[in-house]
Amino acid sequence: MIPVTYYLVLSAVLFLVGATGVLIRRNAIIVLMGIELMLNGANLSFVAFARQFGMADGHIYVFLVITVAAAEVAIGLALVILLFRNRGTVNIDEVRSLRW
Amino acid sequence: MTESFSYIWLIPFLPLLGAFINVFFNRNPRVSGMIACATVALSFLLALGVFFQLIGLPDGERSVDVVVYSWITSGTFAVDVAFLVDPLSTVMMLVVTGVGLLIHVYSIGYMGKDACCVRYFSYLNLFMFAMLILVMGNNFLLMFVGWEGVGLCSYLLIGFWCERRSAANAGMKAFVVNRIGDFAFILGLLLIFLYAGSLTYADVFAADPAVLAPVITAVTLLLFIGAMGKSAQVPLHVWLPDAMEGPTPVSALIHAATMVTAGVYMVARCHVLFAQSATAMTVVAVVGAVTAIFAAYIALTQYDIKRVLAYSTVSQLGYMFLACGVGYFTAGIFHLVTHAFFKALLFMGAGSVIHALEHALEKGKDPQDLRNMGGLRDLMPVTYKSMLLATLAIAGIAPFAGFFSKDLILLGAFVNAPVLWLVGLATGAMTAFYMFRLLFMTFGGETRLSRDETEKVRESSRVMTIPLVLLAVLSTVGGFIGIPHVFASGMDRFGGFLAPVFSGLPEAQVPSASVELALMVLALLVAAAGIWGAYTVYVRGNRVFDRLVPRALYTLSLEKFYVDEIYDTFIVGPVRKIARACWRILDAAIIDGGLTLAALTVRSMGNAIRYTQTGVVQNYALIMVIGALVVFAYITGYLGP
Amino acid sequence: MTELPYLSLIIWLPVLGAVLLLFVKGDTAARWVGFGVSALVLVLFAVCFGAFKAHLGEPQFVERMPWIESLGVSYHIGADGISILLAGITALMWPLALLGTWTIVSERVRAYQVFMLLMETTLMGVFFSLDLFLFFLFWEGMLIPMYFLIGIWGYENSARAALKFFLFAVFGSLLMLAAVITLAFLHHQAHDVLTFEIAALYQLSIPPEVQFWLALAFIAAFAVKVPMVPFHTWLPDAIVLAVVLVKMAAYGFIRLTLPLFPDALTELAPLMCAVAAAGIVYGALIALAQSDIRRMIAYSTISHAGFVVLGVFALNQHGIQGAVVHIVSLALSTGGLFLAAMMLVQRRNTWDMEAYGGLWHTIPVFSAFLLVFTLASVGLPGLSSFVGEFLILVGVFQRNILIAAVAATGIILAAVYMLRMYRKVVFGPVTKEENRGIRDLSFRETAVLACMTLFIIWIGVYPNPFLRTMEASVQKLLVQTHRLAESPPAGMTQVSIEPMPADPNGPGDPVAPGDPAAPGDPAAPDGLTGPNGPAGPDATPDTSQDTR
Amino acid sequence: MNTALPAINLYAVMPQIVLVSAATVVLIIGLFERFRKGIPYLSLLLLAVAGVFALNQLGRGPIAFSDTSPMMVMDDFSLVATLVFIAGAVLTVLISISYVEARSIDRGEYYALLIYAVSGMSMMAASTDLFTFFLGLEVLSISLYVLIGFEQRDAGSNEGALKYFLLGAFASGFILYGMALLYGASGSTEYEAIARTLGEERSDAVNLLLLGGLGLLLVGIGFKISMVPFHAWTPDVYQGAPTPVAAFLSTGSKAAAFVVLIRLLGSVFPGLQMEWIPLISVLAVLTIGVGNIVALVQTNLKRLLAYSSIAHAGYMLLPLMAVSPDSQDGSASIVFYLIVYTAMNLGAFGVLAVLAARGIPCATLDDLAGLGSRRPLVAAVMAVVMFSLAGIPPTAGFMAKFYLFSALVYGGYVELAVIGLLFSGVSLYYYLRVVVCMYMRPAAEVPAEPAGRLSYSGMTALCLSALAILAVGVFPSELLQLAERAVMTLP
Repeated sequence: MIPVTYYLVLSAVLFLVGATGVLIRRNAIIVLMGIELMLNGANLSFVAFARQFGMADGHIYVFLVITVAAAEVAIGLALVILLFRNRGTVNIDEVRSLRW
Repeated sequence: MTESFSYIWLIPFLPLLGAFINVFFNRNPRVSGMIACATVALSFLLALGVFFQLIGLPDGERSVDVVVYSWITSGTFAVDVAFLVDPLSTVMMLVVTGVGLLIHVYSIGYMGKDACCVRYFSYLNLFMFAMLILVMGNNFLLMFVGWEGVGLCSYLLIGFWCERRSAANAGMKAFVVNRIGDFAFILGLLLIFLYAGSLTYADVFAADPAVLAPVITAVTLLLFIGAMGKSAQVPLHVWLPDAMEGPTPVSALIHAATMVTAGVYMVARCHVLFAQSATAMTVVAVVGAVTAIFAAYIALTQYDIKRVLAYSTVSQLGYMFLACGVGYFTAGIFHLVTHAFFKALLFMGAGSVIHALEHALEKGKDPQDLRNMGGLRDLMPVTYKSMLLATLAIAGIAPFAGFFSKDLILLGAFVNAPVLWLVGLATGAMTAFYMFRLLFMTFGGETRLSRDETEKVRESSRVMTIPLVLLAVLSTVGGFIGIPHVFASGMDRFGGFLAPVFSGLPEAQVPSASVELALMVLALLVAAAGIWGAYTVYVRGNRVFDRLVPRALYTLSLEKFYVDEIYDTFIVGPVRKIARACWRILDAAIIDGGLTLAALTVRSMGNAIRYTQTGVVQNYALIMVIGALVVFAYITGYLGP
Repeated sequence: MTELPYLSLIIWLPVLGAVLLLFVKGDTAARWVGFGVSALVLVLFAVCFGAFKAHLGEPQFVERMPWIESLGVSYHIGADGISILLAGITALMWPLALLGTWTIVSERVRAYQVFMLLMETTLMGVFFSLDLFLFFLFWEGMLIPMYFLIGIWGYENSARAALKFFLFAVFGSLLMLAAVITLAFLHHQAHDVLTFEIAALYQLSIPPEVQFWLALAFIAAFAVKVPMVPFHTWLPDAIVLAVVLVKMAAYGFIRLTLPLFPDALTELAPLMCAVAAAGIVYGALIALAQSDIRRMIAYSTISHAGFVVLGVFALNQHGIQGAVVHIVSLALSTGGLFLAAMMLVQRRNTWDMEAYGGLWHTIPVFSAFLLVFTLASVGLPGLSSFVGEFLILVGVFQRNILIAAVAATGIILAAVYMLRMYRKVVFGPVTKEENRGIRDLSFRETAVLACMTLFIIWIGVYPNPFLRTMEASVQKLLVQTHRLAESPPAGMTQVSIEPMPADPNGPGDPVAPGDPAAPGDPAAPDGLTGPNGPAGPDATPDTSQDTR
Repeated sequence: MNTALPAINLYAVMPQIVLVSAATVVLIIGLFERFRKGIPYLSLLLLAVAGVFALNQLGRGPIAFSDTSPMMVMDDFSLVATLVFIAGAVLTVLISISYVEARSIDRGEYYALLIYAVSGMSMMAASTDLFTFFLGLEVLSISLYVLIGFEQRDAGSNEGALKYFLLGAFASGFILYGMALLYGASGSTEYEAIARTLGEERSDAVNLLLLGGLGLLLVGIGFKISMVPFHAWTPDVYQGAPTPVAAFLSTGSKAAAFVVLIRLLGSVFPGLQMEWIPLISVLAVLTIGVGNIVALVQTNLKRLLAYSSIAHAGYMLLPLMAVSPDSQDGSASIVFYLIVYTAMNLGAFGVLAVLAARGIPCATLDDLAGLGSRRPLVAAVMAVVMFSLAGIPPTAGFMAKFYLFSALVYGGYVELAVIGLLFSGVSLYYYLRVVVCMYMRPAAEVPAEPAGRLSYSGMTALCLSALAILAVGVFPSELLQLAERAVMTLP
């Protein structure tokens, strides 16, 4: 059996990869994906722990999180579409009229 | 006891009332003079009443405190508004109200036509009030009230013609120089209070000498500095000559007869204290002698008639301090009285001349310049004669008033400090010289006026000449109140009257009668020499001194030893510079600038942080991640709590 | 108390007036309302003053209500001899000031009246508060009306000046706030009661080093507003109501700093005296260099404020009584001077001394009043300032002769700068044509200035009623101030010459300045120190040291 | 298998249920064009109903949602918080009415989302389980994403929404990950369970998980309350968002996060005080410093208020340190501060919203020049609010600051109190600058502005908040007691 640590490391890697994606990608949609990755990293931890404790609630949480993430993505995509309508771009580093 | 003098508060109060009425209720210039004179006359009468009541008392009881009300009470500090009636204050009251009355009357003639004469008489009355408070108060603080009050009136009256810049400046100079003296005076008072626990004369003077012993020299010297300011002693004399910017009766009243003698009065009043400090006595005597000769020397060459008299006043005040310094307080006060007579007269005579010439001289010619006068003897006979008497008196010619008082002073100096006696003697010669120079240049010789001008010169009106005559009489016979023992034993009524006041002093040494007589003769000879010198130069026109005296000495006298210039360079200028530096450098640049700098620093920090706010969302995320890493690292122990 | 709540009325009436003003239309009506309300306050105050029992020395007309119980704050007001005098001068000055600025303030009149009235409320509140929190509330609340008054009706650069003032003041009072909170906390620690009662806080025994910091915090607040050098640079720009601040801040010193931190004073009092004396000379010197009347008055205020602080920190009866009298007199003399100057500037629209000259003949009445105020500022005996200044010097002299001497030089300098101003403005020939046609004072203006003059002379000639009013209170305060001090403030006696021990009347005994332990005293002061007063075992004032 | 259904008490979540239903009703009715004008008033009514519900429940003792797994609890703390949120929402609705009309975005969803957000906040306040907290947070956040971007055609609004969304979701990631770690450490997401784990002996690994979880939670919550260094979004988003939304954002969402923070740090993590107290104190001082100092140099009003709100978050963080089992003064002072802060900030943004609704320029400080004479009443409200934010008596802001710093001093943190007080002195500069502009600068340079009355509803809200500020400033007792009672039931 694979020890829980492995899952945890994987989840941490997923989280960091997601965060890095958020930091370095210019395209808003890919940034969104990075965020999804981060959430899924956390989900993986939940599942791993739930499995370790032999309890169901971790799994349930993951379902809830997935729902929440879906809602977020829906909003996010809508905002990106509006962004494209308003500015004709989805590059988030060009969105910098509000500053200083 | 107190009840019998309970009316005494009226003496100072009446002139105040006069001032009050004139300020608030009177718009009529003619009436203003009358009100002023009437109130002063009443005061004078009351003072006479006090005098007679006082001689009615036995010697030992001739010192009465009259409390009017409690003025300032704060814990242990308690000062009353209370008056002291004793021979000394009575003499001063009489001089102040008496001479004051004459000058008030004279002023009606002199100032009656001035547009602001209501104001003038209010000031004059106010001055009388302050001066009377000064001499009548029974404690140091009340004296100080009068002290400052006369200073104020002097300021206002010097600056009476304030539209003249010089008058305004002179007034301010007088006040400020006086303030320097007052500063010391206040410190003296504080020191007295700190050690004696009271400011009332009775308490302080009756206190155990040991109480004040540690600070007695400091106290007396501080008080004396105050006196130097008020009585224009070197080096604080500079304000008095400038004070001649005021109307001439003011010069007569304030800057000759009364206010400037306040210092002498104060020293005499505090003789108990001064007598305890040999150092202070020496200082008083030396300053007095130096001032006497110094001012006399300057007076030799001045051309402004009032300035000559002003320096003469300074010099005579020096005499008085000399007397006090050698322990002859009675002599000092005696000279104060006689000086009040003849110096007031001299000023009023000069005023009479100026008044006449003002109307006569062409525009642009200075009516006070001796070089514009001459030969007025016949044109203004009354003025001339009375001034002649006064000049004789001041020169110390027997039997005029000045002779007796000055003689007593010189006697005291001879006994206690022969060097100072020599100085006094020399001063006597100079006094005779410059006074007769003044007389000759004004009245003697040929007139330097044009024909037109001569025709316009008139003798002054009665209201002005009568006071002159009265004072001339006093200058002539005033000395007889204090005839020395040498001539007639027991005839020194003045000394006898004041004796209870100065009874505490050690018996003065008296030289033998022959020595005393020799001294008198010597003094007379010296005075005569001075008169002869003046006669030679100014009547005979012999330019003998031009050859004898080096030019530099003459210039030094003419330029008044450059004292004003020295003060300007070394005191006034630097203070002004320091003030500006304080403002511009310390205040504006360093303190305020420092604050501005601090504010700027904060602002620039703000701007620095502000511009990290780039607007790029990924930068924000980066900041968050860095923050999160730091937080994570810290809290999990990698940054070590 | 079955009587009217006088003090509350005095405090809150102006607020009512301010509310009333919101419904008033028209400038003249607004002026009348403002004046009327402040006059009413004056009348109320007069009634109150008439019923005041000076010999008691404890707060009277006390009102006490719970207010914020969870914080231990109560609405507790009362007046003792010191506060009633300062409140009195405020009550007097307000109608006069409103009357004096009747036409000078010609824009936004209604708002001006509102803020003036609010200001009066806060001032009265400061003087009457017996609860530290309440005190602080009024103290800080004062900033708002003050800020607007300086900012809107000030002179050039006024907005900046107002901001500067506000920041200065707030930094000071925030430090004080921290100290106030700490004090309450300490009380809570010691007695398990959360309270801000000033009387209760007096009884705290605080470790000296803590006292030191707390005292510094309080001093910071007061020093800024007095103002003491070097915290004074806001003043020249925001002079408008400077006199008011002197009053408040000095009151703060007297009421709070002295009795709360007796131990800290051994170190701080000499320092404060030295700074104050330096400030006197410094302010005077700079005043000497000014050609702008307003700035000159400002710096002269700094100099005079130095005297006040000096008197307070002499820590004896003479000094404190002198300081209070001086505050009162400052309100009249400097206030009068400034009011007169404003009247002049209203006519000619410039503060520059050089622009005037020769006014003596064109506007004699004005010149006469200006003279009175000038002389009062100079400290002429017979006018009010002299009494205060002299008593202060008497007090300080017992502490440190050198400092007193330095301070006394301020008297010379005051004469120089004041008379210099007077000479330039009033004396001399008329050099500017504009000055010829200038109007003299109107009846209203004359009345205002005359009223102030009257008080200036009264205090100068017969100050005893004022001194007597506060005597008992000051003595009580001093008992409090010297309660824990085991030895006389050490630094103070260094320079002074040892007075004669032989002299029983000597006021110079530095241990018993102003003899707080006057006969019969020890019993008197305790019973009245408020609810928690006599409770504390260590609360009994240790007066035995005075008889050493 | 004995699977008894857990006994649940629906009553415990009644306010949330009312709020969610209210939002749904508004959403549905908002679909009908003819009711459009009435929607805001309907929202007000329904909010009031929820409020009455909460009020009614106050002081009746805590009611848990379920005995075995509480998830949510209705205690005084959550009720008071809910009331504050509702009050904030009411004021927001009032200032929104004219604003959204003027911007032609007056659609039913706007109000519905607002109420959804409130329900989310209320859920956060009542949560006793990390998961309910997370759900509440997401309900709140998702509503806010939409609300911020509600002006679809406005680039600023869109940009703000995007930034908030990206960073918010990013922060959610942190929170979720932190929750996972805590779950791993204690085997549960319940507060009580976590607290229990903290009370026991624990292995290093568990300890690491706990600490890491706490750290990540702090990051996520720090984002919501704009704690430095997670504050960067604040000015941009406030500037871009529709002004009433910015008002709501700066008060409600921040307050909700604070409420959670109080519960977490005060009741769950006191066992880790040694670790988080230094951290929070440093971050709090940084937050106060950065907020105040940068606000000094701002000229855009909304940005200025944003930095000011950052600074205020810093003040509110301070007393968290003073929270200890035997003294709830710290928590009470935060609650009191939150209430006052809500009134103040809604007032400040409300002024801008009301002015903007009338087309009066009010973007920068210069735009306010002469407002004192142009619009005296609004200017007066603004002045009161500014003095209150600055903490000058007799405003509520002073009382709040006083109480807050008192709690800090009583907790033994005098130095922090002095630092905080000094920075609040700095803050005066920019608050007063607003007042200077309104009253002491002539209006001459301002171009002719649209005439006409300001909206009644908006003015009502403004006057209400100004009066509340003054009233609380003078008579704070009741509110103080409320705040104290609210924290009394906290464990």
